[in-house]
Amino acid sequence: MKEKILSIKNRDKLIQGLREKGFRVYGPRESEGIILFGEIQSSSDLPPQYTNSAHSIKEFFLPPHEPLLSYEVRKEGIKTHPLDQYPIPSVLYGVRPCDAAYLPIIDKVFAWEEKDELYLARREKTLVICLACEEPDEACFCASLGYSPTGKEGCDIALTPLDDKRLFAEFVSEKGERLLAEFPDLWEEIRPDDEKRRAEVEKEARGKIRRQVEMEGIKKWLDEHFEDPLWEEISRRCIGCGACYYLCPTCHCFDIVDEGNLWRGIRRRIWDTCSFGHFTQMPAHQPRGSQDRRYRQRIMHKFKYYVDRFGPIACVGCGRCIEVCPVGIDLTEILAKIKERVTASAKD
Amino acid sequence: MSRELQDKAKELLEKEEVAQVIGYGAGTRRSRARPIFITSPEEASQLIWTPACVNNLAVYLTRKETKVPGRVAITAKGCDARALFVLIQEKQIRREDLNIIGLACRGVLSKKALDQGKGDLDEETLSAKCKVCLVHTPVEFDFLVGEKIDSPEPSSDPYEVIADLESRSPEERWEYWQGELSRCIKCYACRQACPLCYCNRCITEKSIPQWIEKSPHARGNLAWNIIRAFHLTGRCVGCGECERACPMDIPLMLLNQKMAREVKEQFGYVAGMNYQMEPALATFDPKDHEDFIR
Amino acid sequence: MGTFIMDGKEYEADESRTVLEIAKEHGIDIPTLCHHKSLPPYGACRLCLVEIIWGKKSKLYTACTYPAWERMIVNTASEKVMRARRLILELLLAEAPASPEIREVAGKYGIRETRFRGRRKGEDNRCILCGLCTRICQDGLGISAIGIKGRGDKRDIATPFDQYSEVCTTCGSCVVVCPTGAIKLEDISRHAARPITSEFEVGLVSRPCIYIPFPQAAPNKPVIDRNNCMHFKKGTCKICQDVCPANAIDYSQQDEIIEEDVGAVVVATGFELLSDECYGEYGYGKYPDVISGLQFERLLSASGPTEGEVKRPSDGKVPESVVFIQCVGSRDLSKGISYCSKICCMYVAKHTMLYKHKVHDGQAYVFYIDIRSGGKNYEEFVRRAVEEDGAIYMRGRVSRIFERNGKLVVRGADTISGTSVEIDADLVVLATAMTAQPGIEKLAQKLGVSYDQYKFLSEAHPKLRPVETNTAGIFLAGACQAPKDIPEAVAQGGAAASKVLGLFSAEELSREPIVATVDEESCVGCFYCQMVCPYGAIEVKEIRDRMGNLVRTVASVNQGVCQGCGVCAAICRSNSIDLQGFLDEQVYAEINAL
Amino acid sequence: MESKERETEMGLTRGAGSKEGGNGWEPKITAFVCNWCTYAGADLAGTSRLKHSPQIRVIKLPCTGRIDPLFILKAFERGSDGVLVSGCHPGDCHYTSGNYHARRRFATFRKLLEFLGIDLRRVQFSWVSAAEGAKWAKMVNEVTRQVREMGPFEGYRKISDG
Repeated sequence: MKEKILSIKNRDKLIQGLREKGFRVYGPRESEGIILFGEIQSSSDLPPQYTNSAHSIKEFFLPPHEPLLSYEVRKEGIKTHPLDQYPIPSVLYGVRPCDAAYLPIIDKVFAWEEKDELYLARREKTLVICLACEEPDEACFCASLGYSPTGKEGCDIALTPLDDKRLFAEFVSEKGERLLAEFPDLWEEIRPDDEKRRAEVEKEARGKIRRQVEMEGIKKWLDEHFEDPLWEEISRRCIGCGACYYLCPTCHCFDIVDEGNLWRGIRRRIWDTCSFGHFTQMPAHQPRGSQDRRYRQRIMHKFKYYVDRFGPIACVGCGRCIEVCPVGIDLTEILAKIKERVTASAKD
Repeated sequence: MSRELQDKAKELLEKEEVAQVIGYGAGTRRSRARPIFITSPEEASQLIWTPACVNNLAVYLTRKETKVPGRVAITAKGCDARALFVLIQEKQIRREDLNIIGLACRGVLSKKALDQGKGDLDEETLSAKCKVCLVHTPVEFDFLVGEKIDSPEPSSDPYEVIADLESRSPEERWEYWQGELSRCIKCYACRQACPLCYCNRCITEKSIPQWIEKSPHARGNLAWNIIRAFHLTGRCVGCGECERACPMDIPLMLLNQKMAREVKEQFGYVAGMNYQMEPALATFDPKDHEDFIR
Repeated sequence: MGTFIMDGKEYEADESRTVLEIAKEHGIDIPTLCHHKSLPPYGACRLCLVEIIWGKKSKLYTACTYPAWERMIVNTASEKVMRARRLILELLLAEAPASPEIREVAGKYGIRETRFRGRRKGEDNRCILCGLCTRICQDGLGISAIGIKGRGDKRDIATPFDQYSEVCTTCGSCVVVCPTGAIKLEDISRHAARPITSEFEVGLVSRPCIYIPFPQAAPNKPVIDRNNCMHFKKGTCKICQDVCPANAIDYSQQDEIIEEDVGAVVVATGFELLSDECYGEYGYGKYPDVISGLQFERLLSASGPTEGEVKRPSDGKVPESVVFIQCVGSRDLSKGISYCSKICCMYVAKHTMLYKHKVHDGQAYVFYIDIRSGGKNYEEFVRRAVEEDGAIYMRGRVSRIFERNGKLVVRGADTISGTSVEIDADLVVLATAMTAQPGIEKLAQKLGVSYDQYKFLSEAHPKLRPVETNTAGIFLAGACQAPKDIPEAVAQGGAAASKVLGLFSAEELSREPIVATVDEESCVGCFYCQMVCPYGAIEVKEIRDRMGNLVRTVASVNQGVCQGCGVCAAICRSNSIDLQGFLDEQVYAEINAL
Repeated sequence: MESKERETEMGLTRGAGSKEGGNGWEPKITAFVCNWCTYAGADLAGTSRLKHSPQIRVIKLPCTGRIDPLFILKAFERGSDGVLVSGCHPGDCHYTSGNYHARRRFATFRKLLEFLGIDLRRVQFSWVSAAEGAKWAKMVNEVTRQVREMGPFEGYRKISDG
């Protein structure tokens, strides 16, 4: 892995250079107190301080709504037209490592036997530049899941601020390395103690994470406890909104809707969630008719089904679900409760 | 305050007057509170009453997951109680099935203050909806925690922001709302948090015909937010749960307050003050104004 | 009970009744002046003296006060009686020489002169102090605005302290009952008498408070004008009850609401004429001789107030020249009416002809804008009025009418000759516009029928459904729908009747299948629908589980009651109510098709 | 988001004679009318041979009380530049009170639309009785004039694709 230094003064040149090469550069932007990823013209658009964006970067790969095809209703039948969609090359600058870490996890479901062309095209055309997280939030727990505030999973270039002038750059992927060649003047060589400083930054950041969950045994407990009073207990206060699901980077369920008039319209893919009462509604039956069953699905999907099917746990510990929940449901608390049961049964 | 509440809850459960007490307990995050459901007298000590008790618990009375057979005691701030009254008015609950533990309330913490971990109530941390509150003490209750607080004149003009928006041109307002609503992701937290959005099937979930497009694009978002606000017109009690629940910080209360003001000014009706009244939009007066009709 | 003999015939005795009553009942004439059936007998005028014989004793008594004992013998016209009556009449004549009534009665008994001298007042007096006026005022009406004052030859009828009484209601009863015409209302009340005018005669004559509304009224029975009746105003009087031989007067009758289940309603409420205030410049309501066409119609009628003689209201003079003005209000946007009243051209022509037939040397003038004589033989009719009956038609408007030297001066324009004209008329007849019945909108709202800006009721379709309304089962006939003449009204009435019969002839009533339905699955039971339903068609339905436990309540539509307005469907937040025929899906498709 | 432009290009808004932009643009106005008064009034305008602007498209409902605000939104979504709601005069409702309910509903709903930035000249209300054919014709012309003055409803068109 190549390692370089990007000085803060060169950062703007990088952004400008990328824009000149036809990339759309997105970064965190602050508007009325909310951090959201948006297109940036220069580094001055970036906020001086932020923990993480309200949305995860999921929207760049699986947008809240995206057209799939258009259709026409004709006398002779329905005719569909593909929408030729060519994602514009984009750069996501300032992504937190936890968010980037979701990409390799979710790639698996979109590039399984069935390939999701739209997702993969966006994925290919998008360069992810991470910026290490120096001030984890109260709700963060990435470390519990094996990630780090300065992690490199899923990113093309990982930046770690060494001080307020220099960023330690690691070129994680081939895509990232291309920037090395394209902008040779921007990158400075690392100094001898930079590596050490980077490790210090990581250690400091890790030290600020308050939440810690022991994941060991949880999967096994889930394997055995599809039916358990715990589900009702933890979900009772859940009001069934989709806030945690929609802000979660790894939640990736979608619905397909046709929108149009009587003769023509567009088929769209939109976000959906197992939290909603009408998700999995069948003509005569709703297998997940109550919130505990829906909430169980959420936990099971992340910590059991996905693991069974694809290997990794579908959670990166970004903490958004904890932060956003209007009724104070805390995923780490739930995991801790499961852990309690794991421990208790171990003693038996 | 919390002690008084705990004792009452304990008493109610011990005497088996109620099967469940819906109240607030400590949250997992700094100085937060969250809904808890108490069914045994021993658990009553978990109940708290602090300025962080922001939730409107009336939402749980219509959720089948939290319904229990028998009477239920519910802690209710002034605004929460108004929601209870609308629910009674709309035949979702019966007054006799309810033991209202009123909370005399000087206001709750704003979302921002809670995010910053602040726990003390002051001018800065006070939630905006509380600055314009008309019912610091529930209009009706079975037991009151704390001393009755007279509702002072609102400390700020409830309609200041609305008036500012109103003074702009339609195009500017359109731009403003398009900007705000563009953030909407249709997570329906506003709907789910609202105690009065209790439909089994929300209109947006009706697909034949699909009046409101499900996509969170500008058109779908506008339609959804218009209808959400309109379905609450004459019903919204101003508890602010929709706005608080919104992960995208869309100023939904502006719409709600605007409509509440219209209903008050046009028909002299304030929602949730009297459950014996007919809801404003379910009735009419032959003398209603009609200066807008040609 | 025994009997008594009167004038040689045997009658049933009844000591609770008087000889006079029984005599009157059997047609035996006993003259009276001071008697009034509804007042207690008074015996003041002495004219009703009869001879009563008990065994050998014969004596004169007033018949109005003497009970009908058994076994007595009464002579009402014996020489003894006649002698006494003549004497009394002579005395009355001396007292009230100015009364033609006394003279008339006296004449019947051959009395022309009196040997006596009047008590006082001399030649002008009419009063015989019979007390009827004071008795009717006190005992009949309970008012006591007049009474008897003084004694002996100072005895007189007077108001308290000889001043106008505040309690007097100017009812005029004293004037009416006075047998000698002695009471003058202006002596008693400071107010002039206000006649209650006959509605049917369009104010041309007055009528009593109990009256038969019009000659062909059905039922042809009197009605009481509650607003003016002294009984209903004061709780007294009841004279009509006393005088009614059939005992038919019942004051306790009340207006009642009669509920009938009907299958159809035909609205035939007719029209009203434009109010008289509308045309101040024509002096209607100000000059008594400016009248409406309808009033003139009554003047021409044999059953009218003048029995068909054309006499003008002010002084009863036969008018020598009559001016008719057409389009008074009709087609006049300045009076807010744009429509043509349709009947005026024809009835004015008729009036000119009838006038000419009754007043041969009279002259009719007509001011008109257009002559609208469409219809079978209509144009010929108008030509006849002009050519045979000499009506002078002038095309133009009248600007002003004013009074000069006892004539009404009609100033107007004759636009054909281009001159302004001034006609001295004795009578002016205005063809005022036909307007809707006042208050018809209330009926229309009750029936759910719409009406136009002039409050004429709206037919369902101007061409294809002229007698139906948009509300099933409600039909229109006559001028409630629009101004129309008799043949048209008759035709429409017949059409409405046959529509009703057509409706009734069907075995089953078919109705529009536009009713609301509830999706019970998604209904959440807020019952806003119930609150807004104008028909009470929303019912509460309980959904129970297999154990019979109540799961929830939902709305349910009684489709027999539902009229299909769809207010429930629009108020339903979850769109759980839909309206058949105007389904959400159908409306959605319509909007999409735009 | 990058496909948004393409969607709009597809021109899913069925103009029904309304040409986009340029001098040829004519407003598209949707009228929701009640069956008993305004529809009959509009019919009377026709049978009376009254002429009015052809830009109005009439959707008949039994009563103004049947008109859900959703209808108005959908009409805008489908490219209407203006919406007219018209029914019976107060007291004249065929169903006795439907228009009273509608009056309350729209008295508030229009304020909501106004607050969200919709010019109220685009959302108009009227009472037209079955006998007011002339009023209907006159009003349609006036509403059309006002909407034409404002031009296409660009705000909604920007967010509409079908």
